Amino acid sequence: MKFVRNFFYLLGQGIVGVFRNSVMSTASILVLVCCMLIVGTFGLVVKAINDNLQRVDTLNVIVAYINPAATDEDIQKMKKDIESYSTDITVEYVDKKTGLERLKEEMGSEIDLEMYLRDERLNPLPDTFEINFSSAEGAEALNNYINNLDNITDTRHKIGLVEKVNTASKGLMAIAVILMGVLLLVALFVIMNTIKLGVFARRDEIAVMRYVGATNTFIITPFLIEGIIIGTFSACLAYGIQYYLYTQVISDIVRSYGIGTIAPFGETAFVVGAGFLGIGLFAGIIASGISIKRYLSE
Amino acid sequence: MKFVRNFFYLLGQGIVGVFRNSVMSTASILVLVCCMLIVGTFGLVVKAINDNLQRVDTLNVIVAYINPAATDEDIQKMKKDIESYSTDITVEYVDKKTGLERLKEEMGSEIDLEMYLRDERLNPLPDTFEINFSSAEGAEALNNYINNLDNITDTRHKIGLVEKVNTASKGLMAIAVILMGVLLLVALFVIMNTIKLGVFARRDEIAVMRYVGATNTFIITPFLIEGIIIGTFSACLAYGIQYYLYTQVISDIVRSYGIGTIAPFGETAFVVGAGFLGIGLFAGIIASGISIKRYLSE
Amino acid sequence: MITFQNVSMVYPNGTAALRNVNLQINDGEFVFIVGKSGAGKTTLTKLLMGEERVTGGQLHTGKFKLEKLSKRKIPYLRRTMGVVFQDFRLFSNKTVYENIAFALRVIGEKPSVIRKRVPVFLNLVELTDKADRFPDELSGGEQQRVAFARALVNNPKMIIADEPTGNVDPEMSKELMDLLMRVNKLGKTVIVVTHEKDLVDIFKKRVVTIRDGEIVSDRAGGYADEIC
Amino acid sequence: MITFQNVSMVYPNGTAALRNVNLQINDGEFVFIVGKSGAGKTTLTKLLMGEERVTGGQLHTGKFKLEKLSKRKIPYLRRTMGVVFQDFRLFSNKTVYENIAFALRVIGEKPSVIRKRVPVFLNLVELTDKADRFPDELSGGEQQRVAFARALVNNPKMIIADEPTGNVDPEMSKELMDLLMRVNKLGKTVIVVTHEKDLVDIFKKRVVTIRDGEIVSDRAGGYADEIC
Ligand SMILES: Nc1ncnc2c1ncn2[C@@H]1O[C@H](COP(=O)(O)OP(=O)(O)OP(=O)(O)O)[C@@H](O)[C@H]1O
Ligand SMILES: Nc1ncnc2c1ncn2[C@@H]1O[C@H](COP(=O)(O)OP(=O)(O)OP(=O)(O)O)[C@@H](O)[C@H]1O
Ligand SMILES: [Mg+2]
Ligand SMILES: [Mg+2]
Repeated sequence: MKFVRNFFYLLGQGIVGVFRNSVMSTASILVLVCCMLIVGTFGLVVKAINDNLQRVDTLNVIVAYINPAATDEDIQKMKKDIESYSTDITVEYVDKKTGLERLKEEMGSEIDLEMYLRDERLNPLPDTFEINFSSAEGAEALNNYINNLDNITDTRHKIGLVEKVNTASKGLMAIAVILMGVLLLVALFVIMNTIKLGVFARRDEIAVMRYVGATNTFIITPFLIEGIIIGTFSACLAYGIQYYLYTQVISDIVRSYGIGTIAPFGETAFVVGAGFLGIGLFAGIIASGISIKRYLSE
Repeated sequence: MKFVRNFFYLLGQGIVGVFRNSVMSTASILVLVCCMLIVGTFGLVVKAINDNLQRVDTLNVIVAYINPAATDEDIQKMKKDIESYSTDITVEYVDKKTGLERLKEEMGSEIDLEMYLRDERLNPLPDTFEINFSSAEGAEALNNYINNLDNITDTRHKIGLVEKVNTASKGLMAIAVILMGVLLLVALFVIMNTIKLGVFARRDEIAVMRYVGATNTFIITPFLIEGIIIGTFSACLAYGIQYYLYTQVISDIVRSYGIGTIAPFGETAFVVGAGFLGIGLFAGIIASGISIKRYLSE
Repeated sequence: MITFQNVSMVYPNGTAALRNVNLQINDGEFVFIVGKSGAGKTTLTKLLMGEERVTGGQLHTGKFKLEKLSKRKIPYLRRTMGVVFQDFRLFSNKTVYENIAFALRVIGEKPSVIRKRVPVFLNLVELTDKADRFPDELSGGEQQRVAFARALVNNPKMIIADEPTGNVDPEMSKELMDLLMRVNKLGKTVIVVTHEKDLVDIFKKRVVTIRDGEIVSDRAGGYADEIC
Repeated sequence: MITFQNVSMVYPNGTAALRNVNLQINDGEFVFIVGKSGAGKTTLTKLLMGEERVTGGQLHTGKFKLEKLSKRKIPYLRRTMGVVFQDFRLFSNKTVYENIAFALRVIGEKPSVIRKRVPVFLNLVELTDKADRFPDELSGGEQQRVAFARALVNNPKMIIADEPTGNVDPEMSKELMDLLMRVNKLGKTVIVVTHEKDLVDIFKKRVVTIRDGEIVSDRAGGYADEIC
């Protein structure tokens, strides 16, 4: 009963604290929200990039040119050989006629390829295999393997590009993590500050409290609650903004650039929410805990 | 004499203030440095992108296919027409043989184009004009103009891509500006906080100062100096880090990706330095000014 | 019961504020502590309330052994005593009413009890009409009386007052002393540090005189003139 | 010369602390201000030092017209007077020496002068051996004496002391009063707010009695017994 009474009194004091020091509370919330949004946005963008990369089939392809001198049996055997290399790949035989037709489609009307289609001997293209693989890892080895087969004159692939894109998205994530770390530190400082200012503003009050027999718990609780409120509120706000940013802004950009598709927010909503709340509570509790503890132990 | 004596005393007090409140001073400096580095890095990266874009000639080209039925006079006349469209463009006539040679070079060994080179009638390529323009602006109109000329069957260009890249780098800059704005606000808050904590910690002292006849200037100056020191120090630190980031990290990335070249730091050193110092002093003076003013007017 | 046994107190800077003090104060006693400025009177009250710790000897009040009391128990020690400080120590951002109520709030008292007790004590120190003022809207004497009411409101076993009449006029002084007498009659221990010779002379009570940190006289009635 | 002309002072909360006060204090006079707690004594000193502003009438001290003094001039007003506050108001993070030196620092005094004057005043209040202490390492009476030294050190034309002896023993009380007398003999105006009947009776000086914000008596010698 006494405990409950005290709890509500102290909860009230914590809420009062948030408003009493409104400029600083605003600052804390601002910084925390920034921190969360930067993490969230970078994370979601990188995720979108990765999702899309996996869908861009043309990147995960090796085209192998077959020696014109190879016989049909040779070709059949080669196809088997390549297929047995790994279960993760599919091999398609594209003869030179199909190749030319595809080229014609791609080039459009301005180049007249009709005559080459009519007379097979004029077709400059070789027969090819198109080998689809699922992950860039090991693709280099696969490429070497194919290249060394008899009757394969050459291969073409974009493995380097895939790797570059991967590295770039990792780099982006690294920047996000660094930015986040720094901002989290800043957020911690700012909240510490806010709480510390609160403690300072009330240091005479705290001193007197101790003289009339208030326990440390009684003194600390309002500040902890202040930190928790700031953290939680920031998380909610950031979640709302992130939702808007994702469903409106990012999706819009992706769509208008035709860069790819983007997963609905719902898929990651829980992770984002939990992450934000985690950051908020962590920052709020740690910061207020540290600043008041240090003061009381003085 | 009295003024000079006072000045040195107050300067000393300001320096003492920075150290007395070292945790908060550190926080302020941290935030300010972050703010500066984000602005600086984004700015420099965007500049590098723009610099490189201008150098990528292949993007600023329209290829116009000429009707095979056109006579040499038609072609000469067309060339003149196009050249007279604007002084900012250059027009090159590429006949189908040259085109095929270029193609052969590009394709490498695996496709045998020899026979097409030997017999001109087999050459599937049309004659073309290559029109170089300097800015993406107006390129669309130019393209339309060329397309509508008699004897031009079609054009190819990457104007859309240029625009996309431009938009992307503008987007990047916009993000930088927003981030910077927010961080600057945060930095302002944090410094205000630092100074405010200082004012709070010394509020009894300030009250007593006023009782013994200290003027407002005498009371305010140490806090202003504190702000200026924090701002200046942050600017120097950020400049150092930016220098390292630019000359080592960014250049390294650019080089290893082979994305393009990058201007030496010296070219922008002054702008960066002045910008950082400006941000630092602005934040330092404004923040300390506001927080102490508000306190004194209470 | 309070017992000082060979108590000494040396401040970190080396000042020996109390030396080898032996003193016993029984429950329900009324004691004046007198002595020159800097003699160690305030130090003695600080020891009693656990603000400073003895550096030698033993000090017990009730069940609390102060020479080895853990920090976490100090709040409970303080709830057994009401203290009036030389510099009041009021909450500057709480009204007079809230200042007094806070001593009850801290011990988790019911709001209904708080609403009943506070006005009684406000009336006792003649501040009913200033209940909603903040401390800096009060005169020095008025602040001292608020401190008085706060010390008494949670019905402590012991009252310690350091110069409780330093800022009030002689008439009010006498009234506050009378109040302490009445409180004492209710069975509470009262310890008063004071310089006011007149008062000490009027109330024939036990007087402990401190000089340079030592007890030099301990007897009933009258200010020890030869010392000050 | 200080002149109060129909001065009244009503606090923002409506308390009329002073009503229609007429008073003239000549340069070099020594005046006691007495009266019950809450009578308006401290308010009167606050008006003199520009901490509060008159809400009616005119108040002049020297060349300063306080009823219309701009905020920016207040520091210069305060440099003409040394004030000893009821609650000391020392710098808690400055040593005794620095506390006293600060009053000189504020007016831009030369370090050489500061080094010469401060020890003299430390000696005057018998605190030479405690020069390096911080205020909270001092007893109440010692703090009051530091405040005294600070008020005197920059050689002001006027000294205002609010309950300067509230926290010191009778002997020290007398000594501090003697000090004020000496200062007065040097030609300085001295205004002392006090409750100490004894002192007022001993020094046969002008006594102004305030009751409920009004001056009810103004005569030489002796505490106005009938009033308090
Ligand atoms: N800041 C303030 N706001 C409102 N009322 C005030 C304020 N300061 C003082 N008062 C009121 O004005 C009246 C006079 O106060 P003042 O401090 O001048 O009394 P005093 O004569 O100095 O008393 P004491 O001897 O107790 O110090 C009192 O009724 C007090 O409650
Ligand atoms: N925190 C402290 N640190 C160091 N010395 C202190 C501290 N507090 C008091 N002293 C010294 O201890 C001695 C006793 O101080 P105390 O405050 O007990 O005196 P007091 O009897 O209450 O005097 P007064 O009547 O002036 O209030 C004095 O010499 C004082 O300078
Ligand atoms: Mg004392
Ligand atoms: Mg007063």
